[in-house]
Amino acid sequence: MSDVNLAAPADPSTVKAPDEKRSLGTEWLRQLALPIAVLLLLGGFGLADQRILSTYNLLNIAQQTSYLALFAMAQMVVILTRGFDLSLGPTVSMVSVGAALSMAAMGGADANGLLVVVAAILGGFALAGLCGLFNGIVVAFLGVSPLVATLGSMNITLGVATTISGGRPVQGIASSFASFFYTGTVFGLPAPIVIALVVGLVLYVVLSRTVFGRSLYIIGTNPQAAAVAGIPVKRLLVYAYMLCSGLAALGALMMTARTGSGQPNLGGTLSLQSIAAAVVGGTSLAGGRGGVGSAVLGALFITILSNGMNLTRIDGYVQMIVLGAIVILGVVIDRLRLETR
Amino acid sequence: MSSTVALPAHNTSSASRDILHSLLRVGLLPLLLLIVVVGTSLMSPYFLGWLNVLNILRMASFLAIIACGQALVIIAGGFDLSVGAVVALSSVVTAKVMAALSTALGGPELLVAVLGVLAGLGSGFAIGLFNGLCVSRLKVSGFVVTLGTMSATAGIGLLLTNGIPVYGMPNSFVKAIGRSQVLGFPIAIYIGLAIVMVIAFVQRRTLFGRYVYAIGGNQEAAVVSGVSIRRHLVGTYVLSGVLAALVGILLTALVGSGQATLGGDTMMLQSIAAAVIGGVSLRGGIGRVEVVAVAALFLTILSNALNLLHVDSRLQPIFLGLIMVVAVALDEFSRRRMSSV
Amino acid sequence: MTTAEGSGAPKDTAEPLLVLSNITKRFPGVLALDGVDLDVRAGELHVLFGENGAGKSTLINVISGTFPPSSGSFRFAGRDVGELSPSEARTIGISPVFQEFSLVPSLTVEENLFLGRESATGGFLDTRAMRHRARELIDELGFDLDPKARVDRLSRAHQQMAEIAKALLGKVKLLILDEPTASLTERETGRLFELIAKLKSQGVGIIYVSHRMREIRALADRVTVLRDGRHIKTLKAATVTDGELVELMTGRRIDVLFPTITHTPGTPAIEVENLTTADGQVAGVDFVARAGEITGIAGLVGCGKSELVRAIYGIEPVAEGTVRLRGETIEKLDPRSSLRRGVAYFPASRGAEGLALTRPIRENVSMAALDLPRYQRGGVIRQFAERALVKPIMETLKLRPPNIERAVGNLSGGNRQKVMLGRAMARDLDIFLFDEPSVGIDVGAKVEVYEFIKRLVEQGAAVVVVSSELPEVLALSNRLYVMHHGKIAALLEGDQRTEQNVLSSFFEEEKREKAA
Amino acid sequence: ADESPTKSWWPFPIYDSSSGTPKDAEYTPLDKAEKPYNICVLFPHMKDSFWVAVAYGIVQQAKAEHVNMNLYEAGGYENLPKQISQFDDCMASGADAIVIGAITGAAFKQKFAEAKAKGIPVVGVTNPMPKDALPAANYVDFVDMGSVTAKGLIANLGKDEEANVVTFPGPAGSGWAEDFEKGFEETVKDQKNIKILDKKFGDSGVAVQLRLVQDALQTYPNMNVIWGTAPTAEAAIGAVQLAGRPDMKIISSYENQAMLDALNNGQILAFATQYPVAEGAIAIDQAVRLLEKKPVIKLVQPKAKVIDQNNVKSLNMDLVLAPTDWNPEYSVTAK
Ligand SMILES: Nc1ncnc2c1ncn2[C@@H]1O[C@H](COP(=O)(O)OP(=O)(O)OP(=O)(O)O)[C@@H](O)[C@H]1O
Ligand SMILES: Nc1ncnc2c1ncn2[C@@H]1O[C@H](COP(=O)(O)OP(=O)(O)OP(=O)(O)O)[C@@H](O)[C@H]1O
Ligand SMILES: [Mg+2]
Ligand SMILES: [Mg+2]
Repeated sequence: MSDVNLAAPADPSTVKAPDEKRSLGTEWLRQLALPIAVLLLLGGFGLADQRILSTYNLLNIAQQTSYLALFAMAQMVVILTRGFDLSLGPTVSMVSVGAALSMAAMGGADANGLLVVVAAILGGFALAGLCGLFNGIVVAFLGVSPLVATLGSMNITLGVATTISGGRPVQGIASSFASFFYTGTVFGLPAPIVIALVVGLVLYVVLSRTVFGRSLYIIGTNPQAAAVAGIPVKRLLVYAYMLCSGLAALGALMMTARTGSGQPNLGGTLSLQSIAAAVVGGTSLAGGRGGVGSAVLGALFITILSNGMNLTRIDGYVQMIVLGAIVILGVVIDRLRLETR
Repeated sequence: MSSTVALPAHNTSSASRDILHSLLRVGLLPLLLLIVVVGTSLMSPYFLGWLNVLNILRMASFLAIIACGQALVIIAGGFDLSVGAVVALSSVVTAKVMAALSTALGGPELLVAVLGVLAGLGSGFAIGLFNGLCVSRLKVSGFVVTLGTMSATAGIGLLLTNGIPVYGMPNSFVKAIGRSQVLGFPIAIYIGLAIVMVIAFVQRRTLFGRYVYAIGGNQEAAVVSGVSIRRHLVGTYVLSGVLAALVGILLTALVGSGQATLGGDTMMLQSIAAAVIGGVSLRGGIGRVEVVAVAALFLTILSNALNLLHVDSRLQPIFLGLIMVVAVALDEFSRRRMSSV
Repeated sequence: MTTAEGSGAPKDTAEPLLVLSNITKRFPGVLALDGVDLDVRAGELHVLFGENGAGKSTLINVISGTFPPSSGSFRFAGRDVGELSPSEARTIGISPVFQEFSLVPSLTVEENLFLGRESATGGFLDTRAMRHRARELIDELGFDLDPKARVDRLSRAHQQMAEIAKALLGKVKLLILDEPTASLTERETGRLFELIAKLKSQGVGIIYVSHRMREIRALADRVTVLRDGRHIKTLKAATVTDGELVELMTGRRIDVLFPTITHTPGTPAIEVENLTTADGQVAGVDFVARAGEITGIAGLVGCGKSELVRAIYGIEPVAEGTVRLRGETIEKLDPRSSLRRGVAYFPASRGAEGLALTRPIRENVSMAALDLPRYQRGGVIRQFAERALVKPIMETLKLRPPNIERAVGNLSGGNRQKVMLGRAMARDLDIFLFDEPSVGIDVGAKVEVYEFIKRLVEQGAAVVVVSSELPEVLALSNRLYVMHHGKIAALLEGDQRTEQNVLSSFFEEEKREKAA
Repeated sequence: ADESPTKSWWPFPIYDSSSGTPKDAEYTPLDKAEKPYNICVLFPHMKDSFWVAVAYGIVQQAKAEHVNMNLYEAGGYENLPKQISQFDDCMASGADAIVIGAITGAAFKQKFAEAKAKGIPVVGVTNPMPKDALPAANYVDFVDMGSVTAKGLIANLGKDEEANVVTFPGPAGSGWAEDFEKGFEETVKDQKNIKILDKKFGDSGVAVQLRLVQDALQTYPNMNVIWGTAPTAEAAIGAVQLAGRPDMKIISSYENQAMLDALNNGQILAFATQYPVAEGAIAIDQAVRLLEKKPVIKLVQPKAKVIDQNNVKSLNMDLVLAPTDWNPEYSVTAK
């Protein structure tokens, strides 16, 4: 038994410091587990087929990632608050059709110029905003679980998309629109990549540097505590769902420019895919954990996986099996990160 | 001070509270169901037609069986996205095994049918086991694991069949399980009823049921109380897999061929929807399968009613979505109202 | 009440019930236990004493099999114990009452009591037997607890009772109580002490953790002091003074627990008239709290004292009545506008309502003040300003370890409470509603919290303290409301504020209710 | 079946619709490509025997002409974004030509322009394309095909026999379902004895169609014709038996193995075919011709046909479905 020590008590922080430092090193490694896995994946595919690492294909991957990353970011925003948005896919379809219709109303493919683009953007965001508002109100104010709320709006949005388009593609995309959202380049980078980068950066700032973003994390971690601390939980939830729909709308506009027409089934299985990307990247469905990085990483992971499998000519059905296996593997690796807790 | 003095006021109120609580558990759902039934039967003469009632009950049984498994998984704090794919896989496996045995053995149809059914259930068991082991051993979130197995399982099903329906099951199997009736009701309804009752019993009266609640309610508390988490988690996923496989077999018998596209995303989403609408909390620990079965019936009747009422099939999703949200919002509202009384 | 002396005096000759040698437990980044030795004899009550974060709960977790020690070994009842699972621990007679409850919120009390050791035949539950046994146990313990109530609908005090009942269900050789009285009132505490005496006389060894000196005095046979995960000293309780213990624990002298507070009552800051909450827990209450003084609220568990302050803050729906803040009638009570009006509330359950555990301390401190321009501009957080503002706050409160970027979940109880207090300093407030301000925090931290409250009052703030710990409210408050069944039973001022008066007002109220 | 390339299936009667109006013509493929080109093939999915049949034609013809072929499937009609990405992957993998069975032709406007800019010829197969979007394509017009099935129904109907039809065109928003429906509706519009009671859009899986058919059987007791997708017909066979309605006439708007079997068992009245195997083969040949700058028919339209009890025996099924024992091959390497 040690004797009484009445000398100045050892400060616990200094006593334990070396210990803490050492684990900080491994902590770093753990944090980087998934990015390293992504790089290994890319490298592995690159060994199998060198075209995968060609500049052209890397740009191709970046571009494909930019769409999925946008949707994953959208999804991540609401997952942070312990929700999710199953209506994201149909929202994409609805916005695509809506934007195309409003462009057609402004003069269609022949009309050139900013006006058409603005019309499309306004039309698209208005529709998405309504959907987000609906989701937010139902979740926050009516207390319906996000799953049911967005399952409901998923059906509604789906119905709206097919009804206003008559179930057919809507023609009449102006070339100014296409160049703004797809064909244009900035410093040699294609527009979709630029948009995704900018949005990612802005969203990163919003989530980590603004009161709104901070509040989302707190709401997701402990909604009761957030309410006690005077955070307007309900209002912010509505904003979160609207932000989610808004980001989805932006992605929808980009995809519409990419397809060159309004597509009533553009969204398809995007809801689940975007949730998958966000979660695989390390966003926690329990809320309060995740960020732009996790969404982008997840999207990158999934895109590289399917691009690599396509280029290495893995058969269709086998691709599904490999995808399943690697998704699980990826998350197992990611879990190393959480060992600390 | 006499310490055994129980406050009389409290005791009486707790007795009446008990009744209230058992009402609350069921919620408004049965009432809403009744309204839909009465409303539709007033508007459509065919709704209460015997065959239509049988159709509804059969379809509701399928959904209820899957939703029961799903509910158990969710109550334990998980998620099973793979159920739809398991339906498809078990359909294919059952049909293939039966067809192969029929040609190989030729003879006893009963034996062939039994072996086929066992093989189908076995495939569900295997997938469930895999899910369960991954979730409990690797401590990966159920959502991602089952997302992975969903993709892989669907891939296996397609790989086995190339998407071509599998014929060659013994006729007696199709007749007996798929199309025959006992006391005027199809077999599927009895099976569905039996399963709901058994699981309801399991939830109330068995260790397994109790532990599933405990694990979902507070996993750490369950651990320190000496509950074996792994075994019971695996149990829920296995049960969910086997029940989904059972539905695959029943559907196969009904359709008359093994199909790799039988389940799909719809089954999965619907089973989760039925569970959540039936009061199962996505945060775990709460939910009763008998209410889930009512929710399954509700969802089935809803889409049947929309068809019988001649609602344009493009507008149907809009109605479906709205009714779903309104129903759950009302349910939630009444729950909150009553519990604050 | 109970006396600790006499009952089952420990026999020094036989082998102790429990012997720990050189137990070390390392968490990532923290050495929680550092070579701890400890022995507990049959029939002895052994107090573990130490600051928040000293490692008491960790030691208890090791003994009850929640997690294995990183190194070290222990013997129990004459046998070496190797790998120990929670259920094995229970089977061999180690029965813990955890500080963070091991209850499943969505199950009933009864279901929780039997969790992990249900009576069952072939996997089927024997509900009737369990119900009977549960009822029997709760009656025996004398707890006012409904075995069929769902745990998440219970107050913390009732949950505490359920947790204790759970520990006493099986055959117990070593009972471990980690701050069992933290949210109990006098009556339940008394019952618990009687029970402890009985168990001791039956030869049960007891490990007891508490931050209340009074209890340690009344119960302890021996006291082991832990500091920073190390065993400092084990002493006979009879031969040591409070002052010495505290000095051993903290390494410094603490002369008085409760500071002398100068109250200078000013204008009424809170005036409540005829307030009734929607759930009826508070029924027709009139209440006044003035600036410059501490207004206390005491009462038995479930009397509605928490609900009263929660209603004032705006998180408990109000059915009728008016609330005036500094003379201004408030139409709509909600937390956000309360904060804007300078009202702060400190919930009793810091885990559930106070803190976002996985977020850093910094964010938890600034959480309720982010609408102020000093933390943000145009919705964008001023990161450096935030850090610069939070750091000194937590320094004044002596946060340990003093790193504001750690997740709150990694802090000990006392430090968590400091984070809550820090929140009050993050914005300018002058009305403070404390619900159980000293639950679960160590003596040193208590002194700091009391000093904190003292400072607030002396700067002219209005402070309301709700507490189940009678000595605490008595010592702190200038005027003391006693509540009973949702109503104000008495208002005690000046010399009237005695333990005797508080207790007798409970009784009178109870008698009056019986008569009616 | 693996080693022997298709028996000479040519000359194959088609319509040459390059000019806008269909003209009778015959299709004859090249013997062999000059070089082992890399041809990338995109399918909406490979989940039914219809697309397996197209794949069969493609694989056989690729072997016959000694070119390399890689096939990607998007996993379903709901995966448009995935197919677009696969198109990108095709270009990135250095394909010389692309053959695409598009989820929706209209969605590839930009992609076709990009391929054109890179000098990669694209051939549309089976699913319709916007006019003049591609240098070469072959597909039946779905409106036409809907119309062909309607004519098949009329032919199989007695003189004054009443037909009360509920249609199950397929998933709303897919484009093709809408076109099928349009063709069918337009053709029966003038028939006094044929009435369309309702149209039920829905996902083209057996489970979904089963519910729709069951509900329709209840809603319209006087329904006696079910017209819809192949899965509709598959689902209807069982549902009709359960409901005790052996008089029900079932017509499928396209072909698969199940339809052929059902027709042979007398469970359905008829199904339409567009010769998917031939379509696949022609698409490969068109691609090679484009690469070699040889004359190519810009728009080939197989002559869609209704197959019923009367003509099923006389038909060359090799051009309709893949052999039942054929396992899909996703890539062909030129020897
Ligand atoms: N699961 C854990 N992971 C990481 N660190 C932990 C964990 N549990 C406890 N700690 C750390 O171990 C140390 C000892 O904690 P412990 O809970 O044993 O303190 P305590 O003496 O019970 O304090 P209190 O009086 O506040 O209850 C603290 O520094 C705490 O932060
Ligand atoms: N005997 C009992 N059995 C079960 N639940 C009870 C009992 N008495 C009260 N409750 C529950 O306790 C809750 C209210 O008690 P609570 O402890 O919050 O009130 P309080 O006056 O703030 O007491 P304290 O501050 O001492 O905890 C209510 O939800 C009530 O249903
Ligand atoms: Mg502790
Ligand atoms: Mg309280």
